[in-house]
Amino acid sequence: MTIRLGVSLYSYQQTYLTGQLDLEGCIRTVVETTGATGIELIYEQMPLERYPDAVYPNITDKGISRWKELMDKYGTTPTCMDSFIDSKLYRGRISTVQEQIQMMEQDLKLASQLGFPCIRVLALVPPEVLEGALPAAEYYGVRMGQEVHPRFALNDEWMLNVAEISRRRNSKYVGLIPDFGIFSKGLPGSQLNLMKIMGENPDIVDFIEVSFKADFSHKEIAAQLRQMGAKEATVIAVERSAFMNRYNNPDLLKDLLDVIMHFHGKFTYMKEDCSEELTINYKDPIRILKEAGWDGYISSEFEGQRAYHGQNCPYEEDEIEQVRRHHVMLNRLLKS
Amino acid sequence: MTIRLGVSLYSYQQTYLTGQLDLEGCIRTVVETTGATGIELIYEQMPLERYPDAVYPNITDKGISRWKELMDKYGTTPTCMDSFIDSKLYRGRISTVQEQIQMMEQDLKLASQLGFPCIRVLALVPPEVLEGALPAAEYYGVRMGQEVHPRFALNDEWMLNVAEISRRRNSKYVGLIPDFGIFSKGLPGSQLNLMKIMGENPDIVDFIEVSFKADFSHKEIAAQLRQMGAKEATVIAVERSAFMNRYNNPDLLKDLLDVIMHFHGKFTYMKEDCSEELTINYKDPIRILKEAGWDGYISSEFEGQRAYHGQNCPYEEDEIEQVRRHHVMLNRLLKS
Amino acid sequence: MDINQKYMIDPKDIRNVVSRDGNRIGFELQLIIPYYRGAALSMIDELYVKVGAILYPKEQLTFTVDGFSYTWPQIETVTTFRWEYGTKATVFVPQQGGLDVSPIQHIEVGCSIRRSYGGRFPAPVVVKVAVDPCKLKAIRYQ
Amino acid sequence: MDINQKYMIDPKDIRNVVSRDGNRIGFELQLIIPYYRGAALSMIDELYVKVGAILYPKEQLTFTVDGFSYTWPQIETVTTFRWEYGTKATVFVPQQGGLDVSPIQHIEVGCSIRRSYGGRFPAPVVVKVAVDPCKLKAIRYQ
Ligand SMILES: [Mn+2]
Ligand SMILES: [Mn+2]
Repeated sequence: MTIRLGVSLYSYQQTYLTGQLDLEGCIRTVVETTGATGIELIYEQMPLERYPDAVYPNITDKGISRWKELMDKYGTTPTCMDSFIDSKLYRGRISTVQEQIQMMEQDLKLASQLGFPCIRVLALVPPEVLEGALPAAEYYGVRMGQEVHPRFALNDEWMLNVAEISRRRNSKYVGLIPDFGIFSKGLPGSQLNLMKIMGENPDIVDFIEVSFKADFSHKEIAAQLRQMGAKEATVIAVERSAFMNRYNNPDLLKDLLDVIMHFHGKFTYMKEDCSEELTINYKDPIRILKEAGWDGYISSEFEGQRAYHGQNCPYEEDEIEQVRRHHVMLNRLLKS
Repeated sequence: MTIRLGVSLYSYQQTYLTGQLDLEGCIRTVVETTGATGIELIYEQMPLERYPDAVYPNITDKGISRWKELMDKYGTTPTCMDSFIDSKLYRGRISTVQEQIQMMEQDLKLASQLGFPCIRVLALVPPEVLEGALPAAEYYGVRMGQEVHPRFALNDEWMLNVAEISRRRNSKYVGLIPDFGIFSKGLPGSQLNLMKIMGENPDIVDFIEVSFKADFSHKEIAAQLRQMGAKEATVIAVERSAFMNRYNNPDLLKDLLDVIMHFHGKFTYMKEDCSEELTINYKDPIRILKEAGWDGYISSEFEGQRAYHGQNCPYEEDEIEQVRRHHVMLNRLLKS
Repeated sequence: MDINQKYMIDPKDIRNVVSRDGNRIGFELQLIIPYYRGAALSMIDELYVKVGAILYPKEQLTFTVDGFSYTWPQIETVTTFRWEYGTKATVFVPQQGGLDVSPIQHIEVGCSIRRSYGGRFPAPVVVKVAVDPCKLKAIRYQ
Repeated sequence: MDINQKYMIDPKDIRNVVSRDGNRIGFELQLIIPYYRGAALSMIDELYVKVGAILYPKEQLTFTVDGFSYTWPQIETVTTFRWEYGTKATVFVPQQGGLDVSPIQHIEVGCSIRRSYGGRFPAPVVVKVAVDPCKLKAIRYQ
């Protein structure tokens, strides 16, 4: 019963998009820079095949073999495949529940062909789709984990309902995947960093970070910022963050560990000394997982690079270095 | 090198639709009433599986096994699977060539899973779709036969073009499937029979049959019918038949036998003495095939039942008996 | 082309529909596909029901097959579910009071499948039935 | 949400288009999908190009990816072909004369992908580029 580490290749999207790494390069980078062996994949981001060979969700035996060769070559293990369920596939209507179940079944099949033990189901996929796809999940031997993602909380009825489906149906094939972003207070670290880059007073930015950690409310902080002469854009950003940012007490994990199959190690800004993530509490959740003997992967999901993807943003984040730092912290927390 | 006989289960559509025979019953009926062992299938008419197990064009291993068990149980051989390529899948647009190629690939895959050596491609599927699907046909080992169906002729440019694709690409995976309806003169036998049933003077109906066989034109026959006091509906039916009815000289087969992979033994009205089909020339085409040593199946495709499917038509054709008679004639022609 | 016109409707399948609170909210009938094979639901091209002179175009109807209900225009992009050959589909017509005007109601149903061949707009197969409302059963919708 | 706004357009990919008989019939630009994954073509929700004050909505554009061209509204039901992550798609804008008014043309491109989450209508990612028509290359369409 041990916590293992991995990386979601989503973390290297920018390096991939700009042609510096291909899929194999991403896998190699995980192993060489972090020592971790768990690989999470958004298939639609880095597909194994494309037209004219095969178009997602289809894959040929050749594509499957290619994936297995890569796993063997680098000694890596598939941990989770990220699913989407495009309910807005067609303009003017939401896909029917049965169509969404079909989409889930296609993802479950693809995941099983590639050796993934579970798929990430987006937070907003309705429970009737999860329940409807349960026979297929059991048939393919792939677990469906609904992501507990900001702005959700572990004790929201929506999430508890998923836990209840699992227990009521006595099935491990449906459960939860918490995203560490739910253990964040205030604005994401990358967004704070972006403010500094775009010319906000660094003291004001640090004030925002510290104030949220001290549990001041958005309104209080925004009011204070106006007095401090912060830019209007900064104040608006703080006010708007109320919707997304709901801090989850890590203790909420305790009663759900039986239905939690995987974690997204979401982060946006690792400090240079690798001591901690700027705004996300990794220490307490990991302590709880260790105490409970939870078994599974924490899969780094770096999202900080996207803060700097505005057309005129002069800064570009170093994804590989950020993930490296993340694993330095994770390893330390696991051993302590 | 021998001409073999089979039956397209399309011939039993009415018996199937009215619940008197299921798929297995149709196969059994072929063997028991005709002695033939070739089975042609319109998968979308008599599918092996349906929702929730699998929806065409998908099929599960269970569905495939079921088909193979049926073939073993009755000693039958799959000869041809009828494909459609729904280019009007969506209102307001024709499916793109690439989408049609995808549809063809799905049918080729399904046909190969079920052991069919070829698929019938509808007459109007454009050549770029055939050529685009050629790699898939070769991959799956399933030949695409474009049907030469009334109102086409064997020497129409459209059909000769298909033959040319096959020869230019040196590929047996594309070719032709002539439908015996092209060897028919005048109105189909079932339509003539329907006229009698609906009260037209039988002598007038026989006159129509004989006049077409004597190569009088539609206009000439229609003019004569007016003088004879035929019903207006009868005259209109004769005039309208000009579009569909173009008699193909069976000699046209001779130069195409290298690209002809299969025949639809279309018929609508077998005489009780099984001597001949009412309006379709079977004698000469079969003589030509025998002389050339052509190898493949003539697959009975009974369509007469549909003439009597009008809401108020009191008559119902006996499909099983009609197919039985067809095979009495075919066997006699093969042996003579 | 009157494919399956003889089999498209069985008048015995026509029933009035009663809502949970006891009101007659319409009537339903069952259709066999007017084609010699099944088709993706998006290929239902034309569908209408006429009760006497009152026309109910497809946009007012509910089409149910294999237990799932669809309406227009949403059904026009449903390609992964099918109306199989020989499978009865239920069409609900939202006529207030259902069929209740005696003695005889004349119902006309038109339906066509958008097959790839045979002309630009396949003419609908049209079936006309006379219904005696007094003899109709009723079904309660949940 | 400005996903991939930095990468959506490379101004160096903008070219005037010359028809076979030598006339400038428009210009083309290339787009990287403004999303962190590929998507079925039907999921392109909004697409427009503005040249100065002139708006070209998607119905006037031609969208080409993997060598196949699509127009609206037809593309709205293409689900079995995709715009893959990182794959440049070509958008042709049918502006007579192409981009030829000097000195600088201001082009704005908006594009959004209809993902299932994140609000009812995802706001398009908008990129503005300034183009010097004198420096544009031209491509001849067959
Ligand atoms: Mn996540
Ligand atoms: Mn035929």
